[in-house]
Amino acid sequence: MAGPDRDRLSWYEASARQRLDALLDPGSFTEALGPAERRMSPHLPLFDLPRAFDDGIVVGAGVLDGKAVFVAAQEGRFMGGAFGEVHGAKLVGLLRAAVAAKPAAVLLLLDTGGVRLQEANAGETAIAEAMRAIVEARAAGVPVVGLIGGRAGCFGGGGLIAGTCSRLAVSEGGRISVSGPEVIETNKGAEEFDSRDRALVWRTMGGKHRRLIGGADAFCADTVAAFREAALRLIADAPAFDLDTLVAEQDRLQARLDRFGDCRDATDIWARLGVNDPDAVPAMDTPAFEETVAHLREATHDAR
Amino acid sequence: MESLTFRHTTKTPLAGSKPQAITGVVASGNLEILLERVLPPDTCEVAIETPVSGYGQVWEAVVADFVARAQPGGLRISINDGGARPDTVSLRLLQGARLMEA
Amino acid sequence: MADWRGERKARDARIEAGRAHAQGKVVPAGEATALLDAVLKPGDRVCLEGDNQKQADCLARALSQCDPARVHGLHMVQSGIVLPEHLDVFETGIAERLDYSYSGPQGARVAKMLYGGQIKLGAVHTYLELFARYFIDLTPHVALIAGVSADREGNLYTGPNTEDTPTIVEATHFKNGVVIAQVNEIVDKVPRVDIPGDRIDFVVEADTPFFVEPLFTRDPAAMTETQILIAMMAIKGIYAEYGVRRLNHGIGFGTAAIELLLPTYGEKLGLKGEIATHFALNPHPTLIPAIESGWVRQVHCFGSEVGMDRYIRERPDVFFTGADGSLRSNRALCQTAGLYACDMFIGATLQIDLMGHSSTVTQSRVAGFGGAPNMGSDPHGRRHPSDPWMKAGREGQVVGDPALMRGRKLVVQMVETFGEKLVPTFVERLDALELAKKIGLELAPVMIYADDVTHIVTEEGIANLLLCRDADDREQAIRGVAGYTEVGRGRDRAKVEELRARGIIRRPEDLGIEPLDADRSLLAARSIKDLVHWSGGLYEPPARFRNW
Amino acid sequence: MTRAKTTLAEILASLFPGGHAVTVANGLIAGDGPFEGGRLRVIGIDGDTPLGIEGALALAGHVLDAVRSGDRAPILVAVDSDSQRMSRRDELLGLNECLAHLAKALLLADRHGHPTVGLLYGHSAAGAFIATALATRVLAALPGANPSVMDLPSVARVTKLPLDKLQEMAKSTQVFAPGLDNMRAAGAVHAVLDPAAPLGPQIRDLIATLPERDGRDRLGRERGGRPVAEEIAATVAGQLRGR
Repeated sequence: MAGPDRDRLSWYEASARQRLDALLDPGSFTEALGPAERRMSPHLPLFDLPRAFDDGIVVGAGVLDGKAVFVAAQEGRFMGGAFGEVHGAKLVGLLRAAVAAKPAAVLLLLDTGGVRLQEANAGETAIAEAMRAIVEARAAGVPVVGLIGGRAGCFGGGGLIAGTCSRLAVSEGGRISVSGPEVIETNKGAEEFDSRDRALVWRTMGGKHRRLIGGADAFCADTVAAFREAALRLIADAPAFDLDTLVAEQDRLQARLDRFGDCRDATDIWARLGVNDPDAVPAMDTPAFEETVAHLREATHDAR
Repeated sequence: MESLTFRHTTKTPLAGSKPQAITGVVASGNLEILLERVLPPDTCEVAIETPVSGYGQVWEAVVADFVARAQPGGLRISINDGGARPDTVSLRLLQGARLMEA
Repeated sequence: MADWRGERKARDARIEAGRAHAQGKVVPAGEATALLDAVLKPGDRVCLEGDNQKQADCLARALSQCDPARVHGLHMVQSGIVLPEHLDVFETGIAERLDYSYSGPQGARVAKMLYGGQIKLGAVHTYLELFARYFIDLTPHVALIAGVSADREGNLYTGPNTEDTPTIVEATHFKNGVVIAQVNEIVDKVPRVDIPGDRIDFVVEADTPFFVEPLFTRDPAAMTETQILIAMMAIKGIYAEYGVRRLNHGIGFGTAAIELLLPTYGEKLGLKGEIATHFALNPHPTLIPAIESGWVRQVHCFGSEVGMDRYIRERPDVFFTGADGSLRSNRALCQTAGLYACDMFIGATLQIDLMGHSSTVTQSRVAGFGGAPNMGSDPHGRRHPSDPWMKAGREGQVVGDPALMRGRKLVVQMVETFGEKLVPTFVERLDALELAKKIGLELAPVMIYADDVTHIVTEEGIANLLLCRDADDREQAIRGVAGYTEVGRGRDRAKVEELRARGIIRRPEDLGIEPLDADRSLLAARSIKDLVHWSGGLYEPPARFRNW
Repeated sequence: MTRAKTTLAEILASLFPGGHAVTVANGLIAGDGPFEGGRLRVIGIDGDTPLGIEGALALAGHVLDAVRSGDRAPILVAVDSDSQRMSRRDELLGLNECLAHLAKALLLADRHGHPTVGLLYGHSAAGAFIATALATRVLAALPGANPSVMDLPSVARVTKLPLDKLQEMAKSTQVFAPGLDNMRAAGAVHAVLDPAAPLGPQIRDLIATLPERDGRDRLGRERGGRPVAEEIAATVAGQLRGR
């Protein structure tokens, strides 16, 4: 394959390593605890499951348009990008290093189904550690920007990590939620959530919906170039982590609840937001969608 | 999990000087391959971890064909397999060798 | 004195009995079972419409609820065993004998019930073969069909999924049978008349629109590098080699990959207009980029495909459409077109043996054939020449007067050497033979017989069976492309190299193809969404194929 | 193994022998009581209640009120919850943002000088656990508490492993098995309190010895429930700092 062509490379299709290669300035990435160190999961063999040399996450330092950044990229195809012990600890180590090293930003290329059940307690705790470390990095003035557009989406504790970031960029294919559609269907039945109705899934938790309601700050076409451009914009415009920000977020989320709490479907919300033709939203291309977003007050804010 | 190791002597070392490369992803029907230039130039070793047991002969044949074709002298090749089909394994091995030659 | 009108009288009596449940011809859905109880007689031959696409599902449900004391011992003559109800009727005794063609999702249950003796099987047919028998010895007494809408006179609009309906009605109505149609709605005027009202005896207004399976939608996102490599080899080593313009594709990912490579890889090879211009094919969504970039001139369809209707409506130069603008499909005619007017069939299978026989039957599933054997066979009735047909004929002809040589249909099996879960595609002996023995079939369910197959394409190479001159050539040609399967590893390496020298086996490098170039970036569309973009928003994929 | 869990009423009575103003409404706990010469604020979830968007915002609101007051009073997060509420509506309206917001509020309070102490006295799971108890500086539990990420039957369904095999594995493999002992071994739960002794002094002691930094991975190594996390995180951080 030819070298990384970030204009053509699909974020959704690319592996974690391909995303990083194309996202960062060429040749700038240095990996921490790379695959040759073979720090693999000590637990998966008990379940007769194959391991990955990097335990499904690539962490390290690189340069983004001349700025030093720390990056972590989850591989959504290995164990659904889920947090195991090593996987989670690599992210935590990166974030803690950021507090001291103060790079221009930390970029989290999230692509995860949540906690890896075979290592559930370790994964769950690591997510809590990561959230604490994100807050510490943000408080130290390091923007933490989440980039979401992989096939595993961003579920479970990954959704909470996303909600802890300074800024989020999402593409149409990206999904952000806590419980996944299958989990809800299994627990509450297909009447509550028909997980096979993929249009419904994406209306409920997909990138466009998250962007429209202000759950994400940038909407990207599905190319690495678009995510790079969004990341640069978002780094330059990250909200502080302080009381004012969280009070504003409280007000923002409460207002959302008051205004849309009785809506049954995303299209009801979009209509109330002032989108002219809500049913047309899923089919919109990126420019048309950006145009729609530009008219909505709720989508753009510093309350995160 | 089954572990397999194959050691081959090659006629030539693999071209290029890249010390290390990784390709592929451990996923159902897929695999990752880590290549490291750490062995004597006429030696190649391929170590495989696979969750699918009983395919030793197939692996042996795939690896032998790859070695004959690519002459990957000097490489230690480590494979984490996710149940990939032999053709996928061949393809990834060739991809890996090409990365090392770059 | 002979009564030459006995059947006619019996038909009139059935219709009379049914009238009690109808207003004119119209029957409410809730009365459908009562209607069938009144019209059907024990032992009737019944055609319940349904194939690999649309289903007369409302009538299937109604039939399954009939009173087995009144309606029993039916002989079902139908294209598809697809819905659970299609088999339920055999469990309750409503039906007893079966002649059919295709059973995708119900394949395992069919096998079990054949084995258990609940079904008395006539034969597993190909579509054309079964249709043909409707006019000879399997003429239905009652046909239960599906359409989109009807007026009160019974004029029927089948919509884009016309499929088997005209054939079934032709055979039933004109030979003293009763035709009952389920429709999604009764209208004052149908958009176009696909079946004239005088051929329809009853119209049941269904409670839900009839089901259509989106069987021909392949998500480009799931296409693998191996499938792309095989597709590249097929394009360069077969399409270009023979100049194949008129053809039929199977429904697998391999042929879908070919469709998506035409505007990219095919363009690079300069093949536009030279290959793949005329199809007997359903409106595959993956064909959209090739249509939009001017590769495909004409497509005739067996049926439609879910979500493609608006697109087809806007491309009448390519598709067959009616005065109302919507697609007119016809399974029997398209199968005939595939058999006689196409120079090539290319499709996949689950198993190939050492001679090249292939089957989609496994030890526990009777999948049926559908139309593949019609398209995938050499029509001995063909009398018009074409370059690909003549070239294949020359390659295959060993002895005899060249002046009496005739052409050959190209029948290409395109497979990966291993299938799902590392199951080998190449086997010493087809599972179909085991199954036939187990359930007592006189004829083993072979999909395409070896003597019809001209080429096998795998990721390892192309085997040209036309050029094989004896059984050993043939076996080693097949082993030589069978990869790392046991069959492949059992090859005679020297013989395989000889076959390669003779051009019988061609590797990617022999075709000038670098396997590492087989990359997803070659696909004209890499997702369903890309297909929507190619279509200018006209393609409306079903929800389960969306990720937006 | 299954000990009777301590009830919220018992906890409050033990903490505040002189009475308190802590109430429970719709499963949400809020209020305060006199503590060590000042006040102890209490928020939390009672009665195995799932945590949805309304609950998360209500609790976060109390925490932010506390920060705004500037009193630096300790905040006790008492938890007997279900997992996050599983519904289409919650996800539609951004449950991930609401749960993260609650966790951020607790982490902010900590940074503003409010000692945050979790007290797990019943169940908790998944996202609800992360947003509440796991977002405190120190997490204590009472015997009988039953935290989990997912129950074993659900794990069996997802991993496609037989339940009895999982139950067998759970005995020797702490990293995936539900329950207080395993969560303690992972380092998520710092200490298990003595329900027989007054809780006030025990909480006071926890506050007096709050860990300076997040040491849960160290505990995980020491207790064997997370053998490698600490070293992995330290190695990554070391390699990055060394640049």
